Amino acid sequence: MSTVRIHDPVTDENDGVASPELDTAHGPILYLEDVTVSFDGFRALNVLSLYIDDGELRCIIGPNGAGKTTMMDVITGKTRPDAGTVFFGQTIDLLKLDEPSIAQAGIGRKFQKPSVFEQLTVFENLELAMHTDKRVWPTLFARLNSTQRDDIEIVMETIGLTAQRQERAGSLSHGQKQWLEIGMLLMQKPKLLLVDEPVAGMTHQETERTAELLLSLAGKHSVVVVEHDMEFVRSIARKVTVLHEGSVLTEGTMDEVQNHPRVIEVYLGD
Amino acid sequence: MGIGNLLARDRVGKTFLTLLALFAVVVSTLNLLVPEASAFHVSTFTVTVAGKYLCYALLALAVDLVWGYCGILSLGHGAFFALGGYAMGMYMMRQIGERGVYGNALLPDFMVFLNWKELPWYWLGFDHFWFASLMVLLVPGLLACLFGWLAFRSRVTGVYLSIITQALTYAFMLAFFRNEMGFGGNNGLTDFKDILGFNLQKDGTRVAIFLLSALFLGLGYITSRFVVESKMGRVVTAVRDAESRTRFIGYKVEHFKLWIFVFSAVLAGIAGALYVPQVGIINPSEFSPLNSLELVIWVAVGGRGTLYGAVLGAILVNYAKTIFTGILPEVWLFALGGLFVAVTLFMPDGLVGVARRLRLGGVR
Amino acid sequence: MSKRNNNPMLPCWEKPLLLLASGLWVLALLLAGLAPARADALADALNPLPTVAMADMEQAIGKLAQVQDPRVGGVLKALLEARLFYVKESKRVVFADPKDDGFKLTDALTGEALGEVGRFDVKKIPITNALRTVLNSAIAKLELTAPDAKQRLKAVESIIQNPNPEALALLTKQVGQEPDNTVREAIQVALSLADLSGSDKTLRVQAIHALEGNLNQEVRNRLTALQEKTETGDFIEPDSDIRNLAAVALKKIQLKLEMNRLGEMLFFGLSLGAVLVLAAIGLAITFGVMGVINMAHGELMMIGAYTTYVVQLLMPNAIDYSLFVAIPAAFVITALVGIGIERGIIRFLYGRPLETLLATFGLSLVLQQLVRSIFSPLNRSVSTPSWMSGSLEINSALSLTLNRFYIILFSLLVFWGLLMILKKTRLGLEVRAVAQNRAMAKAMGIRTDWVDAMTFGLGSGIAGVAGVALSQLTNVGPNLGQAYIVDSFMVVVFGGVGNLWGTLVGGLTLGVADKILEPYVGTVLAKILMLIFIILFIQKRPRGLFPQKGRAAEG
Amino acid sequence: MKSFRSIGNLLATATLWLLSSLLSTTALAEETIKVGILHSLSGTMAISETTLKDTMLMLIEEQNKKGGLLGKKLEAVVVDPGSNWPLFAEKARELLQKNKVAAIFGCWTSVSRKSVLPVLEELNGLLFYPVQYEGEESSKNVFYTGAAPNQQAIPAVDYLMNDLGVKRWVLAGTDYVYPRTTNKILEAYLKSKGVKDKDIMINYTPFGHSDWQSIVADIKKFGTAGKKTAVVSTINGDANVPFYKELGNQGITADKLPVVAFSVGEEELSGIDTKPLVGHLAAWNYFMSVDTKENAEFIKKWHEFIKNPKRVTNDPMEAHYIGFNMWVKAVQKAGTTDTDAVAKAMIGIEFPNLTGGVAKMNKAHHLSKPVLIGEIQDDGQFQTVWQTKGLVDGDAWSDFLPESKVIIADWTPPINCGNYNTKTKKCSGQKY
Repeated sequence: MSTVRIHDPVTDENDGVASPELDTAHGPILYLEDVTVSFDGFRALNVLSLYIDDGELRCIIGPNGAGKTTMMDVITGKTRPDAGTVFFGQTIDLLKLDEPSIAQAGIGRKFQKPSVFEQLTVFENLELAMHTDKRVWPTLFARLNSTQRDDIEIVMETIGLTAQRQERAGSLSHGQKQWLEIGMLLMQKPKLLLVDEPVAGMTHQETERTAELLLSLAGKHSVVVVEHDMEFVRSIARKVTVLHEGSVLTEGTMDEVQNHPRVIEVYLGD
Repeated sequence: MGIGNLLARDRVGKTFLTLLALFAVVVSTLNLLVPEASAFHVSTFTVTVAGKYLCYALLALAVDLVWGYCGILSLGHGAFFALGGYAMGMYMMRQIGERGVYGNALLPDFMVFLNWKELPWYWLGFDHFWFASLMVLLVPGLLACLFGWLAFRSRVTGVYLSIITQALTYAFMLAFFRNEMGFGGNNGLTDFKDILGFNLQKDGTRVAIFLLSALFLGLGYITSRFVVESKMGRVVTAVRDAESRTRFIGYKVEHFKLWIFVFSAVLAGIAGALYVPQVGIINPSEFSPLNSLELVIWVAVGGRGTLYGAVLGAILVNYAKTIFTGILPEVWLFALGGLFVAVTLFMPDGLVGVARRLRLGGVR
Repeated sequence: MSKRNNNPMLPCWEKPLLLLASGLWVLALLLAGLAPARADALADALNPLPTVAMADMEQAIGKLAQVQDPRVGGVLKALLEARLFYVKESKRVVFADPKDDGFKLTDALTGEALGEVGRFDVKKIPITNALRTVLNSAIAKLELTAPDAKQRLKAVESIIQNPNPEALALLTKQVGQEPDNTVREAIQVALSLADLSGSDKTLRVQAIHALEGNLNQEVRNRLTALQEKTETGDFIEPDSDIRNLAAVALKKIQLKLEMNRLGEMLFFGLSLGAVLVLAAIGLAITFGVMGVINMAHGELMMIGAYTTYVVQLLMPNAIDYSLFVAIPAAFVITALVGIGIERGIIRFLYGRPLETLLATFGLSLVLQQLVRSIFSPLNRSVSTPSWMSGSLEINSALSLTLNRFYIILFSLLVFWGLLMILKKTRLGLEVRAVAQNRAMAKAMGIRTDWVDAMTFGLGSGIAGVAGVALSQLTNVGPNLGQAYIVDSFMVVVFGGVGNLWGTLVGGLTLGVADKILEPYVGTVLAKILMLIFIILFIQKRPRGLFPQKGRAAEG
Repeated sequence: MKSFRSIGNLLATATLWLLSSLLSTTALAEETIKVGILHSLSGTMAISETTLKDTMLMLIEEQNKKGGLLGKKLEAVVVDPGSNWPLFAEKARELLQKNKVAAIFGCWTSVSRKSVLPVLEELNGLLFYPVQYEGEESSKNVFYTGAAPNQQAIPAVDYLMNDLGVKRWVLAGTDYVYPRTTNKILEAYLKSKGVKDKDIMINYTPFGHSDWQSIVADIKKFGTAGKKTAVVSTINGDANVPFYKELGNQGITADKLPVVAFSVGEEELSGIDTKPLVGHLAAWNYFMSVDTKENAEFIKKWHEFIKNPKRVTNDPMEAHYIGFNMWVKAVQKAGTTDTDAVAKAMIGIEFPNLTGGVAKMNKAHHLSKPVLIGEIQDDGQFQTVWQTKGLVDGDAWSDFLPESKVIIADWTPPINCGNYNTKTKKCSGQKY
């Protein structure tokens, strides 16, 4: 296995697709302020505030029920908060957009449970995810041009599924599905990647490769990783946020966080 | 992309289209050119029945498109079919003109005896064939658009969607049964005389409509194939399998669903418009929820998500119906009901699925 | 009320009756004078009946009614109830009661039992509607002194409808000694109405005051008649005081009527709603709890209704109790059928709701045809027990039909029972557990297979019970189920899947709304509007009136 | 994918099979006279129509026992249009084109007749239609053996008005063409008799209506306003049971407010608990209870044929009985089964009714028959309470509707037209 080659979205913006202008002049690419979500009286998010900087790689940890997935849901438009504001850059109010618009604005998400289109081939999965005009009529008459084909080829190589290009996604192994989903994420050319437990069910080697990939992405993209695997988090993390009962318990480097008395209490206290 | 290119990957489709063309040519030749006394003569009865089957096949195609590919189980497609039929029926009603029993050039007979004084506004324009044809496309299309927009926007899916489509067609049935609606109530529209000046009772006209049905079935098949082979086809398949995932990669799912729903409704409308001149009557029972359910079964029997399966299912089930109701009317419902159960339990992919399995089994 | 007017001025349409009655009266007096022997008089009047022509029947009955004999009432009633026959050969008039395939006869004059005869040996003495009216008023007069207050009340009401001087004279005599309040009030109304028709202004004014706010239909008609004009535009009633007084009285009555009308509408709505709830609640279980779309639900109701029919066939002499047998029988039978369906078909299709829909639809066709083959395609006749016929009279303008009333009660009872089963029993607990998290329930040792079968059986059993109720309202035939299936789905979807309270509130709301709309837009449009409303409502609240909340609901 | 080839094969075989089976439809050698029976044996109308199919089979069997017709045996061709209106047209075409039947006996609902009509006219076939209907039609190819409105509705109203003194009228019907037309004719007729608008209440309900509470309450309110009131019911089929049940429960009895029905016969009553109905009325041309020799014989034969002594007979059965026998006589008279010759011979043919008297086929292709009014008894039978003095000519075009007043039907020369406008002297809408 060679080094991971990444198709570079920042330098490759000539695909002619207009998305809302992202303004990150003042630093953070994502603002969550005082976000509250409750289900049947249970507060999944409790006045949560969180900022992600442009180009940052952030890891988010927390015990079960801390609100990690709900937070992702709020950012990607699946769940509407009861209160609070969520901005993408300075200008894009995510609460006013639906899921597809958020995706088109440049936020990609990888789910905890690998979710690919099982009836479609690997190639078709990537083709669908590709950053392009995703309105109805253009889709009906869409044909792949050579650049786009090349893009797909590159990503397939990146995720190591070139040989399986015509196989149905449903027949892939668990790890391959994880990779395919990451590949789809790359095809979307997002500015912010939300990655939910990327290495669950992966072999040690695959985990390493994933870490490598995520690290190489950071800088040009902002990446938010939610993960339980502490070793993995340690291997990639620069800054770690701990969520507990729907709000931020603490933030800092891995060492700072691990020595924080409240964190120890939360993780071990039960 | 040329048709040949499109069909290159669809060999069954190619076979089907060839057979369809052959069938159309043979039937019409044997009807028009072979003398009636000959053993090879095909009676007009047969032509009409065959034409009816082709309309059903087109309707089944429309259902397969939304159900088989997009996962929308519509239990109200009969409504689009009937609306297309009514639009064509209204044109043919207006063509009767003074030849109605009351000799009233301004109003259809049923309006005369219900004491209507003038033609209601929604009948205006149906004197013209182009207008009626436009309405055949527009009315089902707009209804599907309105209904789909409301339903898909608020993410009504699965069973709920099926049930409210059923409510939709049921509401239409009740409405069209009302005589005040101005569509002839229970008797519907009937006693058609001619279409575009051609006498509907002439064999030539009948064969022409039969050929048109075959043509539209062929065209419907090719366009549907184009749609499902396009990237859109892959998007709707994605929607069927993982709707919310499709949203997260940036597709406005409700727009795609709406588009395919409307397209399918228009196909159903065309099928209805071709059906009515061949059977000679359109009545509110076409809106009955039972009809819509039955046509879903045609698709299931043939095999959904294949297009040709729907065509096969529609023709076979209806042919069986003609045969069974002829010889054993009491058994027909047992057979049909049993078929429903058997298909869902034992052959979820329909006949096409069975054929595929046999084929694969043979190879092994 | 001492001074009475014995020659009331009746509206013109009553004159022929009056003439007829007085004519008969004179005739009767003559006859009474001529025939001293009472028994013979009855025989004289009775014996010609078999041979008398239809046109002369009225006279013959009049004659019969005038005979002073205690047996006359029995004979007249028998005639009214179509129990009065004659033996074809001897022309002897008899009472006939059906027995097996023939009749048991009793001599009408002597009361002597005459044994049993075949169906074709006797012939019924025919009567028509016109004669029924005559009979009713003749019986009314006789029953004015009956010991039972209810019979007396009926008699008085009949006189209010068809007043004649002779009967009014009887009433005047009776009013002082009448022990029952209701009957006395009715008599007062009759007398006041007679006063109103008189010519004495004081009496008439008194009468109007006495009738103020009275809801009796006849009172309203008479007061309305006072306001009417002739063809030429003059008032029929010349006295403007009387007219104005009557108008005031009428207005008060109208106001009361409006209130009653509202009550009636509510009752109609609730009863329609109760039927919807009954039809939908079984579905709420199978659809809501198990996620199974059971299109054969209507046919399960049909089986329940046919069970009622069979039960009645088996106990023809105890129709009144038949429902108490039919309800448990229908529950057990349909529950078994339901369990059969679940084990045979549904269990292979869990997690594929759309396919359960198709399979059960196929099943519904099979069940329908099965019923056609067994019971013939004709509708079957199910009798209504006597305690369910008729109506509960709140006042003269508002009466609640008993069958509907019981069905409302019954549906509430079924609802409550179901709620208790789900809340209080082990089965209920397991059902809820499986509904919420199948895998977890299984892990905890719940036999999900068994719970599924029982749940489906429970839902089906309830459908069967609903069928028993429907058999009292509508046709028992192969199409019974189809008529209700769309409606029941609407109720469940509107109320919110997985929530029994939603079904109850949803069903009752739809019922009442339908009945409120009906007078304005007619039945069909009301129904269409309800359907459109539900379609739009689902867009707004895709999970119904009472949605299941939380993350579990999102999957 | 190789598997596709097999599906292609499947499709091909299916199509060929279909084609070949459709081709093999040529008629066999003709040794019998074929009679088509076009009644629904499945679906919603099967309830009523199956009986008529059996009646026809019985009549044909009878005729064959008598030696057939023109020296040939009769052969019944039974098809099932399954209560599906387009299918009626298709099956009629099948009967005429494929089976070459000499005549068709069939249809029940108006819409099924309307659906068949163009096919009959195109292929020049004969239809005998046995059910009471709304009139406003007379086709060269159809003989209407059921009652026209003037043979059922108008006599019934006359009876109520004259004999029962009814002054106020409720016209209640199912919302389709028969009740609509009948009620329109009755409304015009009542107004011509001086009945005012406020004394007529018209109400329409959908097919299979089951919740009659409000309507019956309205009728009750309307009926207790002081004048004698009657309900003229054209309520159809399944809606009747809940209607009568609700009447009974709300205390509306026949002596207070009689209901006269045109769609409730013996067969329908056999599925109803008749106790609450006793005394309500129906108008027909035939009652099973009528005491004549012919009727007794007919009932006996019917019971023998159907092997069930409890089965009832009804008006449409008599209509088929008369229609079939008239057709037999006409074929004998014409000496051929040729449509035009038989149609010509039909006019003026007479045949004894089961209820006494002789029915006659008149020039408008409608029968002249007596009209009977009966009261429902608790045994599900009717007791005749009134009867027209002589025969009533079936009137295809009502004299009480402004548009049809000027139209007459006369299938004899020189008019030879089903809808001849006596004012304009024109025959409209005919193709011959």
